[in-house]
Amino acid sequence: MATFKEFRNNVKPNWCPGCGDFTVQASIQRAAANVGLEPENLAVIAGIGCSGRIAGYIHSYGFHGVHGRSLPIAQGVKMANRELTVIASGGDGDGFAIGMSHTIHAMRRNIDITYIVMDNQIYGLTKGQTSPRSSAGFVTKSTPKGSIESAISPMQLAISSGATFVAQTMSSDLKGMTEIIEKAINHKGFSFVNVFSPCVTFNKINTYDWFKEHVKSLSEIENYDPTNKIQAMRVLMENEDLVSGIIYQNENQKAYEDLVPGFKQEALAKQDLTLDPAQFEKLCAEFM
Amino acid sequence: MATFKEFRNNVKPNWCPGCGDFTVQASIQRAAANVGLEPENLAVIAGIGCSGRIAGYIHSYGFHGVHGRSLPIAQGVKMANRELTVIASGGDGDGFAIGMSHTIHAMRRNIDITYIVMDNQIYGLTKGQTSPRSSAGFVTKSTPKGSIESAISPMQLAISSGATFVAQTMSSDLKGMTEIIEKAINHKGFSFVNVFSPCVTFNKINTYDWFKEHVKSLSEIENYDPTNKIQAMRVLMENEDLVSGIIYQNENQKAYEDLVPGFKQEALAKQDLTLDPAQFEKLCAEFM
Amino acid sequence: MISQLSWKVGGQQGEGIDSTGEIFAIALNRKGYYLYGYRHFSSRIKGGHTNNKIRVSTKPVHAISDDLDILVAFDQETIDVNVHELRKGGIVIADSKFNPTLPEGKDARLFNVPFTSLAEELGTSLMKNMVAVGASIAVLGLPVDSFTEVVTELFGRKGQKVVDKNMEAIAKGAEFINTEAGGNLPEFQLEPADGQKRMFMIGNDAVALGAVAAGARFMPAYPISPASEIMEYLIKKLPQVGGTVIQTEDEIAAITMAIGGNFAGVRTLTASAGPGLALMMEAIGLAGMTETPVVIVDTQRGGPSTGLPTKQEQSDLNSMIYGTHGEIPKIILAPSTAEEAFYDTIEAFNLAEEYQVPVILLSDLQLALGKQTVETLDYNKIEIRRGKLVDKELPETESGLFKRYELTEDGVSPRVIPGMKNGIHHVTGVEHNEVGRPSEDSKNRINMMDKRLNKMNNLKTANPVIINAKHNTPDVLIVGMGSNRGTIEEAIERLENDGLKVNQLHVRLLWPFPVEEIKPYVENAKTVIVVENNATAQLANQIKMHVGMHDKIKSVLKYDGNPFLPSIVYKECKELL
Amino acid sequence: MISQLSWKVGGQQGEGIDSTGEIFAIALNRKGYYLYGYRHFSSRIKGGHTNNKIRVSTKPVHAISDDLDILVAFDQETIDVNVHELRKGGIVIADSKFNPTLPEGKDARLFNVPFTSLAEELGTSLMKNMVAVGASIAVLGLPVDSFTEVVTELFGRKGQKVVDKNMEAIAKGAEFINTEAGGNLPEFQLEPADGQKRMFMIGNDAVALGAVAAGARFMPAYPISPASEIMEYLIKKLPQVGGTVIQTEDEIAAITMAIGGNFAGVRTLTASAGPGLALMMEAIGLAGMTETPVVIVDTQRGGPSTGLPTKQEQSDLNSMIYGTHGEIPKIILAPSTAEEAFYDTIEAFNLAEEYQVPVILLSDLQLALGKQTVETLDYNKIEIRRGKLVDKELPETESGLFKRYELTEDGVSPRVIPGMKNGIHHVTGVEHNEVGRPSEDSKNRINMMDKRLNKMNNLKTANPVIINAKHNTPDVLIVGMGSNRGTIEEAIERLENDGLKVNQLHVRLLWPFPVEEIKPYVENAKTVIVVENNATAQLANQIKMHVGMHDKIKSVLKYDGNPFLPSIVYKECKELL
Ligand SMILES: Cc1ncc(C[n+]2csc(CCOP(=O)(O)OP(=O)(O)O)c2C)c(N)n1
Ligand SMILES: Cc1ncc(C[n+]2csc(CCOP(=O)(O)OP(=O)(O)O)c2C)c(N)n1
Ligand code: SF4
Ligand code: SF4
Ligand SMILES: [Mg+2]
Ligand SMILES: [Mg+2]
Repeated sequence: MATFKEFRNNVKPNWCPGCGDFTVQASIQRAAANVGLEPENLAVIAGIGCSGRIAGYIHSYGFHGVHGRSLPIAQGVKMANRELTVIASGGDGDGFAIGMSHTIHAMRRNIDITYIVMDNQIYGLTKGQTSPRSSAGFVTKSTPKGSIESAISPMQLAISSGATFVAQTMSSDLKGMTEIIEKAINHKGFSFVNVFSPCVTFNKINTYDWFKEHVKSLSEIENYDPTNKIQAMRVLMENEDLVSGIIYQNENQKAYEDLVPGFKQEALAKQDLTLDPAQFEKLCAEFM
Repeated sequence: MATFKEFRNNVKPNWCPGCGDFTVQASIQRAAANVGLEPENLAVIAGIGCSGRIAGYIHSYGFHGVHGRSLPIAQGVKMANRELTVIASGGDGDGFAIGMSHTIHAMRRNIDITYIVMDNQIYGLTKGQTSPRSSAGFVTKSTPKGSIESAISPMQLAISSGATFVAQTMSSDLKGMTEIIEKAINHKGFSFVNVFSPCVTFNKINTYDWFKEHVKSLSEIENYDPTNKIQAMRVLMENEDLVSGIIYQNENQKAYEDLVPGFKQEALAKQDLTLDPAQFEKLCAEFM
Repeated sequence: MISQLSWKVGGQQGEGIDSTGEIFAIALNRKGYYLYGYRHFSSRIKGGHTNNKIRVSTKPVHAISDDLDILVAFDQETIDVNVHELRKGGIVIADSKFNPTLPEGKDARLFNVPFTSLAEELGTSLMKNMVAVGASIAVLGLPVDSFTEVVTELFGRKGQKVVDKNMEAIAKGAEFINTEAGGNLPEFQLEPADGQKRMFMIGNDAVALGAVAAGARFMPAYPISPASEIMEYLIKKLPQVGGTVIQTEDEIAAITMAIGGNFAGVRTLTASAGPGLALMMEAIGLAGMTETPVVIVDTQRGGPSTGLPTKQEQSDLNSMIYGTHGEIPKIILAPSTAEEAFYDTIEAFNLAEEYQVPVILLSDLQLALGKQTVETLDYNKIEIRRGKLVDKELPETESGLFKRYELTEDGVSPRVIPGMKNGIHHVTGVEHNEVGRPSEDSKNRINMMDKRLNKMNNLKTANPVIINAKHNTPDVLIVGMGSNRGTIEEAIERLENDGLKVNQLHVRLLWPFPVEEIKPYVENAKTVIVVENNATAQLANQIKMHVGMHDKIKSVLKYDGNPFLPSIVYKECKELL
Repeated sequence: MISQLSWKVGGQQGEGIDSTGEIFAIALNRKGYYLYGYRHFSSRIKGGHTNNKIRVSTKPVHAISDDLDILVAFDQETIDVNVHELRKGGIVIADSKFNPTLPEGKDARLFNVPFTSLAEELGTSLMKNMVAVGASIAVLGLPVDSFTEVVTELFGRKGQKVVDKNMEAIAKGAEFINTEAGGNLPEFQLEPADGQKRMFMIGNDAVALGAVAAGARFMPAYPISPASEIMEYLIKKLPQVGGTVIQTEDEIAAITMAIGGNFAGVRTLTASAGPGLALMMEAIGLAGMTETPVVIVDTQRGGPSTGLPTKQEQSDLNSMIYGTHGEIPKIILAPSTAEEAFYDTIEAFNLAEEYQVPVILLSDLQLALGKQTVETLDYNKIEIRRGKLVDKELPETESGLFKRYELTEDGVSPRVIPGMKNGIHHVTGVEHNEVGRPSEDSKNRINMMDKRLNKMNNLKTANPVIINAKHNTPDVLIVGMGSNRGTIEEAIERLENDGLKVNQLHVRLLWPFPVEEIKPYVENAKTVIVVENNATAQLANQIKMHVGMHDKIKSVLKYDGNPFLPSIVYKECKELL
């Protein structure tokens, strides 16, 4: 069984020193090892952004696609080879601005992949514009007088979209984050993990300290029941989404692949391409 | 003041006899008259689909755009001329599949337009494929063994997206629908009205009768308070979204236009294009 | 006795016009006639004139006929709109219910058949289509029981009684004509066909069947006219071979999911039309840059924008060649018949994997939806070539990294599918080095650009152009693409009858543009006429760009939404000569 | 005394390299020198080598120089990577902290300046950039107080103390060099400049300022390199003129919102680069079909896909001409300098409204981000032409409908803005008739296609090509586009010095392709060389397609991510001649 070191490659990330994304990477590597994966059975599909570079920093199959499309690519990979563990990952702009529709639809489709967003409330790679996660009033390069739109709530949107695993964590909490990512990987169906991963260069508001101060762990809420959707919504609304932990999980919903009529357990990619001659004849005969 | 007849033109809709969209059209015409509009001050921006044809059936300025993009076009129109009343409209595929991201972002942006979806739980114009609103198990041309994805909830998504006016109604209820559309038009900020508008040709499940049987009016719920977000969510979840009425409204949030620094009440389109020479010189001097 | 004729049925959309044509055609197909169909319809669900024109012949046909022998009309509009096509002495069979009239002076015979009332007598007016079919077949002098098989297949599951009723309706229609005509109509008697079983299908079916035969097992797609049938066929058939279709949220999801599927080793396609293809441009660039095979079908329709979604056009050529920003290798194949569409789809998957590039299968509405006879497809001609796909175990490397973008002589690098030990690699749409890491190094950049673009220099595919060059020094070379081949062929026959020496060249491989294959034919022709369904002479301009000889290149263009007819091509060529 | 020199500063990204160059350049700009800058940087935020090369001259310059006179290095990598550019006898000014060394045998003078420690002595190592500036200026023999103004502007709001400290740092750097050099360095003494005030700006600034001057008041856009500065400038300035910017959820929202804004009568633009433009293709088709004016800026960068986002390329030409499915009228303008970019942006808005079409302003990374001197912009040259926009009250019509798509001789129809009484109309991306109702009628279709496409036949804009044709029968015509103009000019000077007769033609209007303007120059040249930053000779192919004469058309291509230098153009042209 592979150790987390085997998920490392020799590439030095080009993230700024102190960037929150470093621990997200470490956490994925640890979780992958902890759940017993081999590097060749993991595929990491990333978006474009500082965060999107993560696919190149993990020793696994990697696909660094186009901006906002990590989820459809990842779903395609999983459908083609359900024996792989597929992790999609990217920034908050990638997933909640240009990729928002895919995010909602991946959630409702419920293919068994894990989606990890490095949510820094800003556009890092393009040098500090507002993101859909920037709070109202937030001053960025593109909102010099403060943002006049309110931040979206990935957690509430996920639950409203029918997601079956919805969690939030902080990149400063390597241990907690790793545990959540492990559970996300093990969840059968689409799992969504939003990570507060500070951009130390462009976001001087939502810093490590800010999150430590503002984010409440669900473990602090007595009898919190992650299978209770209404409660989950209420807690999110009451806490302005600033909670960490597994917010909602539905283990009763089958993954998409398990609902596809006639879809085999064996990877589609491994199945024979050639069509049986008798079957071909039958298909042709239907047009005669 | 214009009567609703003045919002009629001489174009015969090419909808199938009995299509739910007829009354939506009538309702918009009535609401427009009731709130005191003149035809030239209304712009109807529609998507592509059977529903999308509505822009051509109302005597007002109309824009029949491309599939899924009625909302950004409508927002552009409103920003350019805030003196116009702008209604965006289209199908459930248009707004919740290809246009989903725009829908979410228009809601959070909160520009003062009204968005009316003709939700028939199917793709009409392309002849009967599944839509994001089709229920699990629903048999369509593209899901001959029944859909294996669950329907999205426009209402829950809207509330989660920060929408400030969220309502649902049925095309069979001309009066109720008209009242809601009037309120939607009068709401300052983005207003969203989802109309159950049966496709009599391709959807043999979600018929007029089906909706009459399944949809509960919020007026039946005692003390329902549309300003209570958590309650709204709960009611939606408990009723699997099958409710009608104004589900949520927040009148305290200013519309986007009112938050833009220095944005005048006068339509941008009416303002002078020429730049003051002194101002030009000042702008140039900044580069010297 | 005649060897071919043309029949058309028309009425209001949603009234079963299509199925009337369908039943009529299938019965004739079963008898061994060759058929070629054309549907005129609108972008709405119910209402509006629609018609279905079917050419029937004892020999292969691949063109809509200029004129019409028999017109079946369910309303007066059908007569008004279509009667001009009716040849002298042609027949109109119309429902007596609407008191049909022919325009004054029209040399045609009108049969007033009580479609509706005969059907109602049998229980339901729905069967009026069957009455019309019966009337038609009586004109041709074919026996009513030609339909027993088709009708049984169609209505069998509703019980024998329904079958019988429908057969009765056909018989009533036939009987009515026989009585009315008082004996058979010699000019309409079709020579017997060869009785051979042949397929009868639309181009979209052929593409979809080709995909199944090619080993495609996954299709993410978004509905759009006139591509949806490909998806709808595969929705039914892929599960039978272990695969599946996902109806995605939009075309961007469709193409990127398809890229994911191919990256992970499954032959995955998507299909759409102009607006969808326009949305896919960024992702097609990603496929080109990451060297991920992917097959994309573009069923062209009237553009620009939403344009004329139910009309014929070939105006996406430019955007398919050039639509992606930056420069990628890419292959575009345009079949001209349903039969070619089947084989070309298979070839598209092979080329995609051999060259590791996106392949666009460029269809057009007439090919996509026009139903035509296809000679039996040959199982033995189905070949699967996966190129440099590594299927053996790989040795361990020191770096642990697989050179997915190894610089090789032909530019194609070995390709490994995720899941394989020692094959681990990273692909990215950012410029990258041999192991797939982002690189801004200028030498590497040049190497990688050259590698990718040069792959196309070695492209090998059978018949990049289809040539019929009888003459060494022809008066004219007529060039075309897509579904226009058969129409051009018939026009050429007429031109040759006028004493002109005409060569034909049909471009099947549209990109990389087969300059060397085209050049000699352009050179030896006095005039070159390029026939295409668009307004800006896109194909002609490719020849100008790549081959030159501008002065002799002329264009016959059609962009009114209708397909070419042989007579139009003939006439416009004549005018240019 | 010299009349021009080239200076470069390099170090790690995020270390203030840019601002070092900035301060140095602004001070020289204020003295009246002409400047032309080039930034080398990577697609990452911190780390990685970056440099900023600035050419300083007493005369206008529009090209990066081949070599380098002075290199300022903050790390050894800067020396290693750039020293090859340094001319014989050039100077390296390096931070002594990293023990800089020159490659053996390099004929250059190294000044080891304690940037960091001198700065630290003053309180913070952050000021090492100022020390470097001071050292640089001492080499040039310019007084330290040239910087007082700039430094005051930059740091004034932090208090006089900070200003003083920074000035002190500059003085220390200068002093160090003066001592070290022991007297001035004659070869580096710049002739005095004319002291004229001129603008110093990047192309993106010029476009943005042009938009404000053109009356654009709304911009929906999505960030992307190298376009973001346009949006960022307008975010600051549009509110001052009543307008605003919306950062949209993606580029599709940006372009469709821009279409909405223009439909409603506000001059609205959006800006992006390759990937964003690819996503806009469907909507650009909508603008073409609905005849809605819209201005779209494409700041080209290295493609395909994400490609080389911080590198120079001109590879979007094809996709800008042809990227949309179907066929629309469209205009593409490519300015070559920041000054042209300003005026061309205004012209873009005028043409968009006059012809009611999408206009693409095609920029490229070097123009977009390279900072250059611009002669004072002329307010009186700002002209606003809105074409057939109806601004008077309209009469009531019987139908109540306004003929938005009235068939007119020039194809352009009167246009009304929503809100106007009696102007009510419907626009649609579906084919439509004169009042904007969907129509499938084939005659109407042809009329409408012809109307739209023919609008471009009458296009009038000043200087579709920029010509410098000294010779009647030149040995060679060099053709280029975009930011390469100045570089080609310098190469031509050298070719002429070699005795060759060289004409220059720079294509400013790239679409509709100005065939008639180009043809005579191609005809009278023995050889035509097309210089462009891409791999597939896109501009050359346009000439081949439209003008012909393939045999004499040759290409000089560069697609390694770096801009051309005069020496490269010179050398490669020589090789082809
Ligand atoms: C289609 C497209 N549009 C825009 C861009 C430019 N771009 C690159 S990354 C990015 C957003 C970065 O923000 P986020 O997704 O939050 O990632 P982060 O850098 O913050 O990790 C943008 C707009 C692009 N590459 N492609
Ligand atoms: C980019 C693009 N993709 C696909 C289509 C084809 N198309 C037209 S309408 C439609 C969906 C119709 O469904 P809906 O939006 O629910 O409208 P309805 O017809 O049901 O009113 C589709 C897929 C298109 N016109 N453009
Ligand atoms: S800019 Fe921000 S998000 Fe990007 S690498 Fe630096 S710290 Fe991380
Ligand atoms: S197909 Fe359905 S949605 Fe479309 S017009 Fe007919 S009934 Fe209405
Ligand atoms: Mg971010
Ligand atoms: Mg619908």
